[in-house]
Amino acid sequence: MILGLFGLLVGLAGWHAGTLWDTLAHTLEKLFGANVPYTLRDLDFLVSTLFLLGMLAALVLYSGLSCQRIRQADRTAQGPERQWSIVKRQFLKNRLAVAGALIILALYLVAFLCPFLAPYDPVEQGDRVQERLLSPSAEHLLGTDRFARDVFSRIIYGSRISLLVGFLAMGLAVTLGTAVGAVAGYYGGWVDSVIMRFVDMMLSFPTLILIITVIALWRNQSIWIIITLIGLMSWMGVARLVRGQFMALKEREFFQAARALGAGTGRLIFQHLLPNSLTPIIVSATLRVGNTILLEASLSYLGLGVQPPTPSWGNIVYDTKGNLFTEWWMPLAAGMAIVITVVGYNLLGDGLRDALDPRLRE
Amino acid sequence: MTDVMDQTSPQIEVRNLKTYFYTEDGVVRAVDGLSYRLAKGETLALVGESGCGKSVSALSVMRLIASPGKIVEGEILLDGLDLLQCSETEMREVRGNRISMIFQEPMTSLNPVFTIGNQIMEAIRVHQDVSRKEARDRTIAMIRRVKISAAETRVDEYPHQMSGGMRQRVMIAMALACNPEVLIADEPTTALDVTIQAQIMELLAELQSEFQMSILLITHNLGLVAEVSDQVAVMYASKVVEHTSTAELFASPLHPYTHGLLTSVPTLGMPREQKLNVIPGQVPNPLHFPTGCRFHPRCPVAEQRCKQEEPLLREVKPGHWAACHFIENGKSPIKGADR
Amino acid sequence: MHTYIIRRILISIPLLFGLLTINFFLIHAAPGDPTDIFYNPDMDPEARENIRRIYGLDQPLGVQYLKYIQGVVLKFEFGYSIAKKRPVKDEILEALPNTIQLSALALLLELSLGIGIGILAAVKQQSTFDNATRVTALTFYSMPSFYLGLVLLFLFAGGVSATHWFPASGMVDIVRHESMSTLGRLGDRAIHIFLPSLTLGIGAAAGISRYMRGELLEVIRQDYMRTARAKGLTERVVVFKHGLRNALMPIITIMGLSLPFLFSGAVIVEQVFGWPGMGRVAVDAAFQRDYSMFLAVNLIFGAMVVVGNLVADILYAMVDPRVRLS
Amino acid sequence: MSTEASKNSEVLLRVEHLKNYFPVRQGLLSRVTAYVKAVDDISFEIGVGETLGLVGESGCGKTTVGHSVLRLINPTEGTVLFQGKDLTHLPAAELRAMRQDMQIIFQDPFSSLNPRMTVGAIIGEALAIHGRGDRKERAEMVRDTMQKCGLDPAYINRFPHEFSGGQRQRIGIARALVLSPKFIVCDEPVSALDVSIQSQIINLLVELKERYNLAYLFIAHDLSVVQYISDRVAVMYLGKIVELADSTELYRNPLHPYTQALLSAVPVPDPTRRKQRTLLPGDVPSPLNPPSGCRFHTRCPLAIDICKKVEPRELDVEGHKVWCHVVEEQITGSPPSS
Repeated sequence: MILGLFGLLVGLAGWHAGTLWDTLAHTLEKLFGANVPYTLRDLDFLVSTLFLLGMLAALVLYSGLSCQRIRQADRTAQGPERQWSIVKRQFLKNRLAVAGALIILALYLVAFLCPFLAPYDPVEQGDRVQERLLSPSAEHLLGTDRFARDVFSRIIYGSRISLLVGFLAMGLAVTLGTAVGAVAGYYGGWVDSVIMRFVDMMLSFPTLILIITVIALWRNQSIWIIITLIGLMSWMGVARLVRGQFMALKEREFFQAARALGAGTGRLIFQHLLPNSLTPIIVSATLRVGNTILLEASLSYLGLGVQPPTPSWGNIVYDTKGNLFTEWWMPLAAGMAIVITVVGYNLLGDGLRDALDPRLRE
Repeated sequence: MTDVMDQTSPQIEVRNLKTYFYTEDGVVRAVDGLSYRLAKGETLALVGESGCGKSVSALSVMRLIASPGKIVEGEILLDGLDLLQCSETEMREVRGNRISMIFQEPMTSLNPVFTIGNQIMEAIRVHQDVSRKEARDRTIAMIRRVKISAAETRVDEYPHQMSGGMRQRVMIAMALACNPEVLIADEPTTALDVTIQAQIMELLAELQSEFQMSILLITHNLGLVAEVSDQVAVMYASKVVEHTSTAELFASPLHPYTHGLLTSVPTLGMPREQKLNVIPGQVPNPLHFPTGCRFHPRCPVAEQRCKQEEPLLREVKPGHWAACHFIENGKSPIKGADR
Repeated sequence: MHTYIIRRILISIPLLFGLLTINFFLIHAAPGDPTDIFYNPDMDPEARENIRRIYGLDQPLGVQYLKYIQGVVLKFEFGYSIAKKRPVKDEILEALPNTIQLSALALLLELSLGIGIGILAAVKQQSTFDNATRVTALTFYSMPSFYLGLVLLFLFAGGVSATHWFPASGMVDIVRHESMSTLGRLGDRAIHIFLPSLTLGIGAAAGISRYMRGELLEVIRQDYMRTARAKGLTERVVVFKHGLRNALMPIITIMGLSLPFLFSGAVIVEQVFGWPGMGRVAVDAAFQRDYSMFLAVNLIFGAMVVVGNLVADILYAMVDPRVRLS
Repeated sequence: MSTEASKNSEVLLRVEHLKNYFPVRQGLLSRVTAYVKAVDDISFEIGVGETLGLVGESGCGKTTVGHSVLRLINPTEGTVLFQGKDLTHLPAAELRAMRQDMQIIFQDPFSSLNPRMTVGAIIGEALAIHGRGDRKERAEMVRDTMQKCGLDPAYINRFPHEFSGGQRQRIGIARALVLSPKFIVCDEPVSALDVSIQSQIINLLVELKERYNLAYLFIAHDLSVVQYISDRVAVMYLGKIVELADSTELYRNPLHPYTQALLSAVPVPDPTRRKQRTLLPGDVPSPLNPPSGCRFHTRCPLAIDICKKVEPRELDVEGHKVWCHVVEEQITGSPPSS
């Protein structure tokens, strides 16, 4: 069954690839060229890549779990369960967490399958006046906006921005935070003091306003700048977490034992400290995705985020908030999409924490 | 020698107590058919290794078992009153008033944000109708009684300002504030240094004769048992396997587990050539107790019968109760066990 | 404890200077120039130089920096807003009280609602109430503040005519406010601030209630709670006297740390409800590329966060005897 | 001075004037205002194949000694000569090489094993670090060591959480043993274990010692265990050794009042032998501000005037060393002087 699913995905990817190869060249040109706004086609390519990577990771993880199960079969009934299977069982028992995971999965699917799901082109403007600001109907599920674009299609395409921002900005924040926190926690002393004061200072900036400042002054609202800025402003929590984790692990006897064996810095960090910090990092990363998505949406709502005509949920709300008292379904539906997505990530994060954190499990 | 199980008017009698924890992994039978008697003014030691259910049994007596734990069966008679039949309100009247408890970790058992005086006073005021002033005076007297110097100033200090030994004294003062009939001491000195342990045990003995209370001492330290208790109940895997007077137990341990326990700890002055006895294997997991006699996988004299048939706690000798199939005529199945 | 407090204050000072410095150089590193706003291709370069001289932009960056610090520290001056054509200080002094009003009310709401619900949920763990509030809190926590604001606007300020109870924007009724009685003015202000502060407060309360529940559940497991029960105290006294005090202490710190989010939220909420506060100033500055305004807004928000954290730390030290007496 | 260490064997480890001070920072500028004198000028020797017991109450500095000897923490002062080499100033690379000969076993069987590594990886880590053998040879060595420590080699791919406390402690011992060291610091190796498991581990340690001629520095607070397993015992109080003697001699003839009190405080599992005990008053003072003179004088039942002012010096009675003014007076007959 898994193979069948995988085959289907590869097929879909192949189909995408047909339209994708020419966009690759286009994308590269955009990436390294001037700050021309990116197009939907770039996103098409990126989202597909991300989706495939995610699926691949899920498959590897899943087969890993199956192996664990096989290994477990040959063990005595009395022995304790494998860590992984306990985690899995705990997670699956938490219905809300499973719901969260399904929401995220659905989001990924939607983002990947946009061209099939969206009934209309999200960008192309209709030229006939009577097609503007239509009420919901069978033809246009959520009506049309003032440029006669199908709102439902725009919301579907908007998922790509949220997915991209959530994934990349979080990735940047977690990488940066882990690196900084690891250095502070491992070396301690004055290195730690200096780094942590800097972290305190970064934490004092109201994130949104600082990002607004940079975007406004640099006159660049490319999605890359936004993702980078959100990432650069969100790593401090992870850094504190990793530092605390390292400090605590350094007190543990197994760390002392490794030192006594003559282990060097690299081995101490990558074999002993980091693997044991991974659980809280994963949990906090998942919970952080929601925040980054919210931040992007807020920027777009202020008109300072992703620029139209590219649809993002935030800028759909920005675009249509003037119609709140008349065509209320437009802003409210786009906003609802944000809420559902962020709820999904937070449910998933909460579920992971409950399943992975033995302190809460007892 | 006293006849433990037949004594008149026990202060506390526990009959066939069962406390189970209904966890996701299954039912943990933490206490599984426990019976013992504690006479007035005496000390009963409940001995066993970690996870044998001794602490849970103490909390069961106080009815402080929290979910997912539940007392499923048994009787706990305090001077004839069955605590398991009491309402929660009646039970609160018992706690801290007729039965008090001190715990293993004096570091974490005191609330860090209240002064010790406040915490002791609270115990007095909840059970007795006295003014603040009087409660405070009695608190200071109590602090003095547990031999903390400068009681008048110490009363307003916080737990973190005191050493471990001091905190355990505070716990004792709090427990004895209402002059209880029974004191349950759950590993009261395990977290303390040996010289401090001696101080605390000395203090407890002194207060016991002064207050005329019964003490249920829960411990894994056999030395402590020998020094302070009158009676001993040895627990293994949630049940009592042997119950008799202290002198008798150390002179002639009848159950193979008790024997193994006594011979596996090094004692001061023990010649180094003498090898320590070893009880092979591990303490069983309360989720999966062995069938029959729970000690059989580790027992040197176990036979087929032990795997199937569970031995009952029976009087194998006047005043000496044990749960083993092979104790006959008051003789241990292990050769040379009688010292 | 005094050493602790003085030390905390001393640490805050370099923090503020750091904020100022980073901001200053960040903004001056931006491409372009504050005078771009006057720029048109026909402009005489000399005239342009003239303008730069007037605003002190011709001087070396270091000199500008020192002058700026001097102005901020000694006179609370933040320079001149070219876009608004008035001193930044005036603009700020006008907007800041409005934002503080809004944030303070939201904070009050956040605390009372968040702590209350958190406690109830923890006490009735696994009950219907607990499950319901957990899902609700998570939903509000996951909701962008502008969305909540728009929903409230739609429901109570015009979208649904049956429940059109509140005005859609502003701080007061511009037309009739002046002619109202004192009580009437107060009421007018109240109905104007109600929705914005609710929007800002609910989101934050959702976060706090999650923490509060977690903290209290953690505390309930502690050994001293068992000691309190063993004394014969009622469950209510055990939870509310012994538990609550311990569980509330970390909330103080969390509250301090949540300030940046509160202020970020204020920026959005002000935009939704047309509230003339710092958020509006910031967004205006963004569209007008108003350099000096940016600098001031960032600095003031940063300073409020630093001071808020300082207050939280001091409060914590006063509540926790382990810090107070060390 | 070093007459007794090893009557019939060569010296393996010699610790001289070891000091470990930890700075205490206070005040606005976090200036160092004082030092916690965790270990304050102690010296001892351990011979090849010998076990030295180090006993004392919590906070007396015994664990710090154990860690300093292996240079897991850098001593403030003093020298640690292992096989004649001074460890305290050894460059990192050389120190790492030396670690093959000296190892440590920890107290807590739960925190001492990395939960993310398999038993094989934990035990084999030392081999990997020091580049012993190839992958296959290493696995063989690990299996071999597991067998020696009473672990079933079939469990090589399991994770620590699948084992009980006693078995975990065996894993910890196997990890220390796999490089065939000459010297092992045993830092409270049995105090976290159940009574019935303790004897298994003690017997294993004794057996391994005899089989491989290991030397142990056996640190514990349980006097009965230390006395049983050690050739010689050093008693520590507040960062100092107060008495050091042959293990049976120390038990039969304790000279220092602290040792006497400690021995009398240990409860004996024999109700017929309820003994007279010397109760020490008060708590152990803080090592941050240790009492002047003899550090024990605040709790000592025999303390005389000089104890408050002058630190007692070493008195060596045929290898039985003691640091006490009163004992010195009793034995030498002359009043103690500075």
